[in-house]
Amino acid sequence: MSLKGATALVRLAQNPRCEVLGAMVMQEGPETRFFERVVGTPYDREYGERQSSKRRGTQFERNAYAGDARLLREALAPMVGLQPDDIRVRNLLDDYPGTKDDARVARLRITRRLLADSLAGRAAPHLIIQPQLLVPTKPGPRPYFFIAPDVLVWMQQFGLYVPADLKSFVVRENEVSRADLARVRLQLGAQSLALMHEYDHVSGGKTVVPATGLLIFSHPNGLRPHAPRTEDLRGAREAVRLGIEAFLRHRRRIDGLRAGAEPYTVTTDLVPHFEEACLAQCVMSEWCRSSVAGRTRDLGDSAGQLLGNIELARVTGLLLGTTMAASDAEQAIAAELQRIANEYGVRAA
Amino acid sequence: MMEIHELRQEEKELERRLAEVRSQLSAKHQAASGARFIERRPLRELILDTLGEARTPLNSLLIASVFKPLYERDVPATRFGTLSADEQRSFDSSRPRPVYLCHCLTHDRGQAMKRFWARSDWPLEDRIIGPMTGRVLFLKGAEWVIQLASAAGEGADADRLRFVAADQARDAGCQVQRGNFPFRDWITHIQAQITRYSESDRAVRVQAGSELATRLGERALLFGAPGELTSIPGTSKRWTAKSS
Amino acid sequence: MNDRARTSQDADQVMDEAIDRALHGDTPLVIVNSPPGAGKTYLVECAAIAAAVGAGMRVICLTPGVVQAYDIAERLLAYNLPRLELVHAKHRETPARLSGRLTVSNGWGGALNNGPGVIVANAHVIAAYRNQLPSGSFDLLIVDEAYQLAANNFLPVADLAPRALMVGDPGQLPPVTSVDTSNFEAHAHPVHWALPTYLLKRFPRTPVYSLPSTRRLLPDTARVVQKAFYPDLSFASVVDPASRRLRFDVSGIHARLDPALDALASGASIVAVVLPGASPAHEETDPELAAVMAGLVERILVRQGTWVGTRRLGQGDIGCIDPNVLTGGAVSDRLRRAGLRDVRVDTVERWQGLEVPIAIVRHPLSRVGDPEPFDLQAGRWCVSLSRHQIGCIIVGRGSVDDVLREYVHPCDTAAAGGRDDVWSGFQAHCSIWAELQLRGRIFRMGNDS
Amino acid sequence: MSNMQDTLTRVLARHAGRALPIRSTSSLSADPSSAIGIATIKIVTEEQIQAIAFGSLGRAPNLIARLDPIGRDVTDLLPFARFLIEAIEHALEHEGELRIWVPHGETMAALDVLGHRYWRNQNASPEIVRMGEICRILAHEAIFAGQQVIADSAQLLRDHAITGQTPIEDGHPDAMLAWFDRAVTDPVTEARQRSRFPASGILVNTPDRRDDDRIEKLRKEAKGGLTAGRLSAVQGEIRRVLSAGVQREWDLMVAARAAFWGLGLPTTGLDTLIDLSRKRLSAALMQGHFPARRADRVAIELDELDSAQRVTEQSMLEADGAARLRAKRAGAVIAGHVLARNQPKRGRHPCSIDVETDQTVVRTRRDDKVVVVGTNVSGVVRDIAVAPSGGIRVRIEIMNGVRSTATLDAGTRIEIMEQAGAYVRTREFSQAAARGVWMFFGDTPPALAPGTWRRGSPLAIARRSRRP
Repeated sequence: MSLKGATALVRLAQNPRCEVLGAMVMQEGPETRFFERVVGTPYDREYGERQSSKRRGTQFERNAYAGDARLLREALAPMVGLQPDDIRVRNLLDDYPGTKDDARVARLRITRRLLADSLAGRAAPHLIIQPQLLVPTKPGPRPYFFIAPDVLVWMQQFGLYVPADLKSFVVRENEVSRADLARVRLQLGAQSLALMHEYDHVSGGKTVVPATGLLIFSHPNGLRPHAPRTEDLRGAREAVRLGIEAFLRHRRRIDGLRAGAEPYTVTTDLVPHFEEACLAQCVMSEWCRSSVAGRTRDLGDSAGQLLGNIELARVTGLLLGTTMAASDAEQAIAAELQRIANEYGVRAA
Repeated sequence: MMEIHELRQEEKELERRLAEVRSQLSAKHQAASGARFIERRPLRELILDTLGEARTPLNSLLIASVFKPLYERDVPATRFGTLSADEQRSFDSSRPRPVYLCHCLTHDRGQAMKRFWARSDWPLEDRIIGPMTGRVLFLKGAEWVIQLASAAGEGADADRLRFVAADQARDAGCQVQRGNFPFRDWITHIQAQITRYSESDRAVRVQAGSELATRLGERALLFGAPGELTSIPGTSKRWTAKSS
Repeated sequence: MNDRARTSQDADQVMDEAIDRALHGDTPLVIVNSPPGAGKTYLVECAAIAAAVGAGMRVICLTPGVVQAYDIAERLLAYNLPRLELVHAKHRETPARLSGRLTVSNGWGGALNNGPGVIVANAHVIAAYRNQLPSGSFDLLIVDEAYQLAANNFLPVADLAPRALMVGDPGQLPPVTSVDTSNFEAHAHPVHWALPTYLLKRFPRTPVYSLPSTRRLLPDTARVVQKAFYPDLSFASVVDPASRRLRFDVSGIHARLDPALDALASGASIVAVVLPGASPAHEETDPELAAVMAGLVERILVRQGTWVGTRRLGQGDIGCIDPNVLTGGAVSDRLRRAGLRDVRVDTVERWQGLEVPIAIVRHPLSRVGDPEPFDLQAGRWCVSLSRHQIGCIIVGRGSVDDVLREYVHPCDTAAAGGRDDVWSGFQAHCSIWAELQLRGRIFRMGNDS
Repeated sequence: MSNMQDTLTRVLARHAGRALPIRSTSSLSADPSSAIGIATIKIVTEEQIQAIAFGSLGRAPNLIARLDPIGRDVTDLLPFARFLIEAIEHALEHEGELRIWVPHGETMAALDVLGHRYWRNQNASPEIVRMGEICRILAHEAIFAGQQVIADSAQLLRDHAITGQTPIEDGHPDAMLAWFDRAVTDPVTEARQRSRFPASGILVNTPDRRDDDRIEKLRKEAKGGLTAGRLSAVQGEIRRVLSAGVQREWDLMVAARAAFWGLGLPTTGLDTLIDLSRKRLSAALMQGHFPARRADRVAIELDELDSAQRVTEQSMLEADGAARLRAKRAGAVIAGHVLARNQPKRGRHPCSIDVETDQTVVRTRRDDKVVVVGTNVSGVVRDIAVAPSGGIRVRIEIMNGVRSTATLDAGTRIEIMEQAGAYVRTREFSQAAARGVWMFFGDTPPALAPGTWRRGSPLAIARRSRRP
């Protein structure tokens, strides 16, 4: 799985300060390939989507889109403000199937036309399935990101389309893991940003796209859509925007360093920004972690912030009394460490 | 008005009977000559025949799902792409064919809906997709598959066909219980839905048909009007993610 | 008539209409949204009096907490009422300010609510005696500070009267809950929500009135607060700045603290004093910051700060607002050691609903590490910045600039389908800080502290 | 625990090369003899359980490997259903005594989804339906603070100990266990190595061990027409991989449980929580599971969750000195000495005590109900004032325990904390529902007959009524 489209923007939004991530986004091909070329050994951890979840995702979409998207029409009727039978649907994969760029461009053309039709008051579909959008980052390599929401839903409340994403993971009441929520909101944020761009394209900047998106999870019983969740995307959209700005900065620096070579070749000259969260989502995390090895940040973000990413040896020196405290802060830390050591029966020396 | 209504009912009944007869024929045909004979027939011919039997444009996904039980043939999605290209090449060649496999066209711009297949010898308005035609075509396709399944005999292929029909019925919102195939109920349910849309949908298609016929050439009327250029990345210079 | 007078007249008109509709209209529920210091309690008083005296109604005024009930009861003592009764829990003692001045009942008593008049109580205590109170025991139910009352706490008492008037400030802290409510966020009945918010979700056509003016905040503060916290509730100040002037009889000599105070005296009603660097990570409090907060209190008193035309400011006229109990404790400690024991230092939750001439507020982002949702919550910051009648001094660390610049929104701060209040809070923080910077209201202290 | 304390304890744990306990008592009561364990393997995102290990602890578990977990046939789940029903019947006979160990929270989530699928399934057998309902009841019980039924071994370790790695790495139970294993000399490296394989109720799917993808492929193959021989070989392989996967989860749970009890934390002071948990469970098992849908049900559930939270906090503070120390710093606990006892008749009401503390931060306010830690003495705060010493003096009117002279005598050192109000307003909310209060149960507001419209300005009426 390579870092493309919304996935790339989500990752950039989550860690905008990481230049290594910037290089991974610039580099074509899968992340593991990037890892292998930089580190020189095969990536030995789990990576990418499992067959089982791919199958489920595909089946969920199939169920949702079948019968002219009957289940989706039923789930989204309250947002559209019409009876399910009166909702118009257009599945752009019927117009132009395929995942190659020519198909994407064709779907982008149709999407733009439908947005224009809707703004002009012409009969446009209420649900556009598999639309195509993009976010430009031109000029430069990777001049744009293709962004493809699952659905664009015309919401009566705004008189405009908003992006909706189908997520096949089961939601019982409303429990979605925080990590999943952050990721899917950022995906919607990227889609909303791309929709802003496309509306801007067809209406000359006159349309204000609401920072709203819809999440459609799966019901525990069978692969049926749950009641859609209306998501507040103000924060996510801004986070993605900052991620794009960061990418442009990284790209400039990487281009300056690589002199035409492939981005991975300059990785060692880049500044990684290792965070705890990287361990759960980035193939390069262990490699980047070496930049904080033996330092307090290796114990987590909080440790790095509170102790100022000093060497762990120094902190334990304070505990053992082998290091002289250089400040009131260090003195207090030494005292507290010794107190805790006594409390837990850890021999200081 | 009553008279028209009765005639429509009669027409529907005759169509149902015709579909039954055709499917029995094709079943017998297979039994007699074996699947190998069908295997030898080119895909385009099989699709043309299938469309002829269905008498309605069909979505390539549906065609693929019925070809397995009908002709023991797997049709990969990509095959439809090459089929379209072949058909256009043959149209451009010097040897015209009596009938072409072609695409349905969007009602407003006459562009191809590549997944919806039709026959060139059908009236133009039957090949046009209006705002609600997608639903009508799905329902008609589902009705056709259920008719086929109801007329099919026994055996693995017939079972497979019944399952495809059950999927279609479920997608159309019919009650589907495992191992239960109330074909008539399903068809009644689906026909009621078709009736809900058919008149207004037909009006849009007839209107669009007469307009497109004057705007598009013969080739475009079969394979769709060419799409205009799309600017990539397509942003105006002033656009920044901050705007709007 | 100038704008102020006109806005003030508009406010009276809105109050009249809202009360009239609640008392005599054909809808059983009326909601009044009010910005800080817009005269919520005055509206509640007037509604209660108009109902009991003007319409001979049996009225019950419910509040989220008992202290708010005491305050309303005290305000109502200023009127001639056929009957005024206070109900509070069995274990409570009547505050001295009310003792002997009205009928007080510990728990519900049979002799109460006899004929036209007003009963004041907190929602919980009435709910506990609900079995003794049939539906329709009252003619009008008024809820004060309705946005601080969770809908579930109102459920048992919702049908005590056929008519309800709910008054509250939508920009302040939502009701506190100790449990994880994310599973109920997308529920058809999110009864953990603030009462009016829940009811407006269920009945969006409920008549809602908005008070257009604040009588507490000066125009200078009102503009900043309205823009940052009340995008959907437009209001203006009706305060005449001439009536809220601060004067220091002793001129400033303290180079680090006095310039901010002088700015207050010159009419800037909201300023910030910023210490360099970040709070010390190794301590649970920030002694330097506490010293500055206490120091500001001292300087106001030493320089004989005077509310021109009203009084010389005393300890009771200055309040310290600290979002955190521990850091607030450090400020109290400093003040105690300076012999200033009557200066109130409290958390934001406890300052809610109160006002004070001068507020000294600790900036919640003066912390080490990434801000927590608690630090960014819009309601908390809004309450902090809307308690003062004359001036507000925000005391913070230089690290606030970095926190606002470096913040990466985690996007996981709201439950699925919920509104992202943390993001709203971050935006409000940015807006306030940018405004203060723009107006040159941030006084940065040197490193010589 | 403050971030700084957490951080420094991590530094210390890294230095010591082992996990350090952060509580002085256990939040979980001792295991009853009937304690059982359940571990599951689900299909990723599908949440469908494809393998279960269950049984009594200390014995080899029973394993179920499901050949077609997505299929409608659930007879393969019957042994688990019967086991669960038996365990529940035992619990009901013993006043709700039940302890189920699971490796981590994901197991409960998987069981809850299993519950959702079958508790109202009319096509399933009564045993499977009952199993579904029990799963939902257990999952619901697991959300209550301080509950004593479900022992989530990974969570228990996180709640009671800190390791020398990042908090996010503590999320991996196997990695965390490396810090408890005395045989591990380099827990940092060992934990990172262990974290290669998931420990969250799913199959391994690393480049060198693609169990999950393999199972997916084998199931596909089994669906196609295979010879009987090949089919049984394929099914055997599916069973082998799934059994190994779920056994690994079971072993993880057993190891985590051993590590937890290995901390040797006392299990005293949990009687109230045990009692609450048993009552909740017994009631649910007898009355059935009813998810909160109506406003009154949601309100009751919120009250139940809230009271569980309060009682748990109080029990933890009462039992755990380390936790009390932290609470004292935040002013939630007042530690001081009795300055004076005001009690005209010894051992009788009225009685009040003055307590002085050197703390500068106290959270309690006038009229708050408080208890004296470790005694039956409770009272109400009547006054809070600054003591001449610079500390704080609190006057407490004693409501219960006026005879406890040993506690109330001047000079006694005591600790005071807020009394947990744990009342659930079931009656109030249910009665409101019965009355059908329109604001919460109606679809539209009732229309009222308008009164006399604008009978004069209400503000003017109020002004006229003002006392001179």
